[in-house]
Amino acid sequence: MQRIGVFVCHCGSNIAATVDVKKVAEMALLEPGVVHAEDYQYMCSEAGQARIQAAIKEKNLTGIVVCSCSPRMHENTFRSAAEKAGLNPYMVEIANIREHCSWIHKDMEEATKKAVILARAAIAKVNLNAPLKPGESLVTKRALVIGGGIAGIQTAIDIADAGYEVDIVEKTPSIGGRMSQLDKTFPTLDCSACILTPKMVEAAAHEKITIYTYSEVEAVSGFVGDFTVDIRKKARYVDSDKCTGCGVCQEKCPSKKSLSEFNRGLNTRSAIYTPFAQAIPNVPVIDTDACIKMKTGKCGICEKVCQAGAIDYQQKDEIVTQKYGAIVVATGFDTIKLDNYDEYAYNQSKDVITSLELERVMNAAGPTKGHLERLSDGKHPKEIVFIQCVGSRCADNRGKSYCSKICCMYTAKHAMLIRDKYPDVNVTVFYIDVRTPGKNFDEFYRRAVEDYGVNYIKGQVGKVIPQPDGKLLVQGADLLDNKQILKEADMVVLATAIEPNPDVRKIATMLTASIDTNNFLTESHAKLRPVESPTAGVFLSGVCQGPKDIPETVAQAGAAAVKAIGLLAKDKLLTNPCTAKSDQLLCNGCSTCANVCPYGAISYEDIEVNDHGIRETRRVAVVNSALCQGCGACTVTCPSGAMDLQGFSNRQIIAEVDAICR
Amino acid sequence: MYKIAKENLSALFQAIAGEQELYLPVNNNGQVNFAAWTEGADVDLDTLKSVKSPKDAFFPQSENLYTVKTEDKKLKVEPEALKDQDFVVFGMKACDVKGIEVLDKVFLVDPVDTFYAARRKHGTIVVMACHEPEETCFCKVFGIDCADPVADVATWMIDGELYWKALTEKGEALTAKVAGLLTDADETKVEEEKKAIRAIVEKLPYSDLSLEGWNGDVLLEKFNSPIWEKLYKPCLACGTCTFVCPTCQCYDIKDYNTGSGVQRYRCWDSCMYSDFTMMAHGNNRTSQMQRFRQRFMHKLVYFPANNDGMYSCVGCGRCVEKCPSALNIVKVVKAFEEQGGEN
Amino acid sequence: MSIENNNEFRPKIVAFCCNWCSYAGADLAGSSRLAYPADVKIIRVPCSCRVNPMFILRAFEKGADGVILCGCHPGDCHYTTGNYYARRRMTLLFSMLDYIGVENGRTRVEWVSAAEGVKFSQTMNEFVEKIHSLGKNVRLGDLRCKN
Amino acid sequence: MQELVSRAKELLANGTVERVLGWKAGDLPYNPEPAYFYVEEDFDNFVYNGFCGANLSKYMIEASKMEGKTLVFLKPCDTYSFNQLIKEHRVDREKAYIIGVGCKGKLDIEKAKKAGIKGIESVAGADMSDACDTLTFQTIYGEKTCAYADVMLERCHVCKGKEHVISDEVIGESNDTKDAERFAEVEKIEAMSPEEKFAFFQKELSKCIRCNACRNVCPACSCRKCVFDSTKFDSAQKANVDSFEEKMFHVIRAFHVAGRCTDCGECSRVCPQGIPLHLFNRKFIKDINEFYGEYQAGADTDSRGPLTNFTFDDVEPSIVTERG
Repeated sequence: MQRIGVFVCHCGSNIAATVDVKKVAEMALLEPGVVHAEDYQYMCSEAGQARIQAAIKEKNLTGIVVCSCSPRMHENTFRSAAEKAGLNPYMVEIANIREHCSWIHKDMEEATKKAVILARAAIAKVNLNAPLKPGESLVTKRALVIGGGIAGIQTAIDIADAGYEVDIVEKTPSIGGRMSQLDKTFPTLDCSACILTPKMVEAAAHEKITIYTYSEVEAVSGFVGDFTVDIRKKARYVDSDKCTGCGVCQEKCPSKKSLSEFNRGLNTRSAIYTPFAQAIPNVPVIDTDACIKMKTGKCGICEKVCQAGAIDYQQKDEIVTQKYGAIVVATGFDTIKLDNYDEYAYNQSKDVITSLELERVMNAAGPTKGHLERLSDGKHPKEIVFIQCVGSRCADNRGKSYCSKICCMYTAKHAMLIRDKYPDVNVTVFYIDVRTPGKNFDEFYRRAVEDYGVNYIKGQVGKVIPQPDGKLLVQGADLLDNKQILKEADMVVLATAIEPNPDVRKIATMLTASIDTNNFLTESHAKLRPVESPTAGVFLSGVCQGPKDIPETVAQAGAAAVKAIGLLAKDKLLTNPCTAKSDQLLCNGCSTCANVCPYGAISYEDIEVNDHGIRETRRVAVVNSALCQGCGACTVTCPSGAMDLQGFSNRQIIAEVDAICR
Repeated sequence: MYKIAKENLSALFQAIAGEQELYLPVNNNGQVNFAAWTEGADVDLDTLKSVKSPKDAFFPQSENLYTVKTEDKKLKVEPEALKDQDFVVFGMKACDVKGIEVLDKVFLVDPVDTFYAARRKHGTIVVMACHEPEETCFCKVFGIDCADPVADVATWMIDGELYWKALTEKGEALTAKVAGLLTDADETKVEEEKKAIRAIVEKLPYSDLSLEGWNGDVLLEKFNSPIWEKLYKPCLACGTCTFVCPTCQCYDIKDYNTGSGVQRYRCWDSCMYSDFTMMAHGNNRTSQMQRFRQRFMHKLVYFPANNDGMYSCVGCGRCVEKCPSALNIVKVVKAFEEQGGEN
Repeated sequence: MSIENNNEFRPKIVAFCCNWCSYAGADLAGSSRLAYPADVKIIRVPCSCRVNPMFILRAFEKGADGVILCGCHPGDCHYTTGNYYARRRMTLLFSMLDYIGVENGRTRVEWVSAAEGVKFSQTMNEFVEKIHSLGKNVRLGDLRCKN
Repeated sequence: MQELVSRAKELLANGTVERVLGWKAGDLPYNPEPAYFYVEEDFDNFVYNGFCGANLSKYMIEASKMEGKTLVFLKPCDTYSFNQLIKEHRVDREKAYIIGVGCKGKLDIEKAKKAGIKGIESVAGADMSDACDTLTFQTIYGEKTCAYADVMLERCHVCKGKEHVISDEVIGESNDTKDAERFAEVEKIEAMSPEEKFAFFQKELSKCIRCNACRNVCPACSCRKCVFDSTKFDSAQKANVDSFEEKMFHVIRAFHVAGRCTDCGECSRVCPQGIPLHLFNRKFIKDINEFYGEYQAGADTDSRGPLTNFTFDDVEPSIVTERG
């Protein structure tokens, strides 16, 4: 039987003016388990807390109820007061007789009656409370960043600068990501490579950063502070330690017909290749699908020409297992496939390209060496049409429902750059809306229209029809003038929607991080915890969480880093003790609870049980209290009632219900 | 010997119910069970067996024992009043009556169960002969004559007339109360009916069931038989057999929290349930085989061993009809018979 | 609402509120002094998904006249998905109660954010009024609790 | 039936299975019981006919704990239960050799008895080799016949079909016995006024004797310890003392199996008081279908059940009130 003390707060006149606090204390004394009740002006004051502590000691209280303001205000105050007096903080319950009673009722008798019932419910609950102790788990002081684009690089540098080890895992042969494919960046028009490359070098040179390129996360286990990750380092067939990055192998490689991923398939590369000149690491990989030696066993030219003797055809994939305290996902994006958009003739004409392809065309290191030309015939275009929102803001399910956010601005950038370099080229942009909510964004767009004479037409393009003469007939509508437009263009550029990297689904599953219907990773709270995944210890950086431009990505990368640093700075984690717990003798092992757990906190183990003399091996649910956040979804879904939530147990809630209804 | 025409029965029931409570077989949504008579009740005397036996007239499925009320921090205990009004149970069958005899052996011996004793004292039983016994009946095995049942009043339904014969003082008293509705009758037709019923009973498939060898002397031999391990397998551990049985007498005592106190009540329990006789340390029977064995050992071995050979089965056949897995006491007895040579 | 008339029906109403949104919404209603009848008593739960249908039946068993469950708006759950499960469970439970003849106004789910003090108060006022119009709960209680 | 026996003997003999789970002839013409068969002689009283209604899936929970494989005979509707049990990790697929057996509709002897057939000595017309259109009873009180369909279990009138959703092999033909709409009864109740609904269920449920047969036969109710037997929930009751409890029991039970119930109809088959318990489960199934899209529990072994799933735009609970 508990020995419960009840403390009724006047809160000055906030409570006492409407609730007869003496009566509440008097009635509380009649409840089972209550051995002490008193009222006081301000329970939360030093003096009030001292009274509580004195009563705990003098009367050997095993639990207390404070009838006061909302637990959201002072639950922690009273918990720590109780703890200082030697009482387990989870033996404290609050009856909210201010916000839920005195402040909303005028009649003293009525408010007092209600306060008595609220106190009774809290007493009924505390009668069933059990001391709870936060668990502790050690933190591995190392972070993993999945994805080596600008988001991943920035997060890694920030974490490393704080003094923690960071590993970057990048799927492709080089870090750099999408940003390395861009030519210029809005709204300042500075060269993408010029600002990215130093970051890449910084990351590579940082003593705290280890970069695993051409590698993928294979398996993740563990939980916040203590993840264990298997990283598959795919065989490069080039020894990174020996390679000097001279590039002779690429020059001499006879197999040069593979489409360049980096240049979006607009030109070709050799079978042994680095994706681009500034690649980090500057160590090539052998594409086994294209390599003649790999396919036929004959050739071996690269091996012969390599002075460093770095070529190793026998190299095997390698699994690196590493422990981490925090994981940041920075898997980025790709443009959507345009198979559903036949009307824009993307697959029919080489001169219909995506914006990202245009970036490569405009880039001096790109397939046209930076000359604006039609990819079909190499001719200089005179008339370019940009089509906005291709696959974005799509009402049907051909494309994406969301706004890709960056297209308005990069189209303005493209238009401006073209008009600047080639004043003879006419640029027309078909748009639904122009969205420019960013620092200097609208000014930038207005310059495109006003200073550079870009022709913006509000309206959608219905069809792009390749003409026999190689021109492209664009059928569109001008909604402002309410007329149909037919325009002959030499090139059409599609502002293609972006979507999360398709691999993110696999990664999210491994991390048990939740993912939305568009494959964006879900943040823990849309407003208040935008860089944290609901899975503790997993943070989100860049476009994997939602469409973003570069400055936003970098800002979020920094934010994610700070969150990770905050975690790594701790030696131990205290875990919320109000977690779910499975009664192994009742558990059916049916897996229903794991299905609804948003944190992946429930796993199953085959354990030996002794159920009243029946010894058998049973599959039972085990809750990892470091991962469990205490929502209780599992407790309701459990058919046998094996799963219960500590601090909000079935019996406790039922006791409150009973107390209120009696 | 009296008689009354079937169409006048409702007048008879009304007359009895005017003075005291009357329980009789009533059809509720297609199922016949004993229930208190009310005006317009769909009384069904043609269905041979009520789903539940009428034992709840004397030993209800659940009944309050006492109530505890909280007043401030004090407790007030209010015992439940004992039955102090007379009542009539009409339409029980010979086997049901025998079932009450079995219950008497449990509840009326020292320490007497006062709740049960009060009901027995105030209850008058009107028994009916079984006009058309069924293939699931085996009362004959227990020496019961369903053609000539014995209780306070015995009745026979013959060609639309109910023949009525008081056999005890209670029966005489009840007869006196409704005498105005009864007319004199001779016993010829009743004797013919008895013969006819007995002839049918002879033909019933279970009537030749032998209980030879079932008594207290064979306790360990039966208990340790490997047959149980085979027999129990289909058992679902439900309580159907127990709850339809006229002789099962186990109950559990529980408290119900009313918010302002506690009601202590007892309710039927079933030895088939996994939490039967659950104690602080657990159960003394941990497997369904053990629980299954308990039920039949109790009926056919332990009970007769303690009650001068009286089995606590009366052959009503309700478990035969209702077991979801088609298990029953007859199959158990037969299984032992078949394996007899091997044991 | 007056309590002068002692014979007036005063319903017992249990409100389950999730800790993160609706309980805070109720707090806001309080600090904004937005009155609603004292018949409503709030039980704090971590999330709407913690509310077992058994709790709701239990409340009715013990004499409640109405039960309301408040949680974060869909999409805003502190635990990301809890209220989605709660929504399905409650939809099915309420439908079943309706099916067995319990007046369907006795149960309700409302999504109330921490900023919606006004909505919380309005919802409670409406709900109490609804229970008043339905009268005492006689179909889903245990008689033993009624004396 | 002979084919079933010879195939079972073969699989026993060649060591594929350790035991066979089937039905054993009873001591009356209509009460076969689920039974294990271990050796050739055991099959002397093997039976498979219209009275073998019992769904053997649930027995496989125990059989999964035994050494080696168990051959189990499953009717088309039973296979849904088996699949659902796989999904819930309650049975081990590797421990089962499933022979899907044909089904021509299963019988409810109670229906024959209710029609006045008593003193039954033998029944003809219920074997799998029969056409299964007429039943002939030899009784102490003379010969009686009735239409097969009139004695069929409720579930067979709304049969889910002849397909076995899981099996290692299939033996025997099935009849299409569906002659009623699955949700017709539910719709009828839905159309009632609240007062009528209340009266309807009050009347039906007042018959309940809490024998737990419905629960214990239910393949979805496979909890090691039911919440109603556990003191943890403060819900443990052994008898209905008050009309509330029977409602509580049946509503909670239906809720616990909602989204998991395959509508196998065992609960209604075994209820000694003839309570149409399937009306609870089927109401949930109907609601789930209407609110969240068609779902058949046990149709597969890996999809998410409707109560462990959601979409962002699910209907709100207020739909219940709005529906009127």
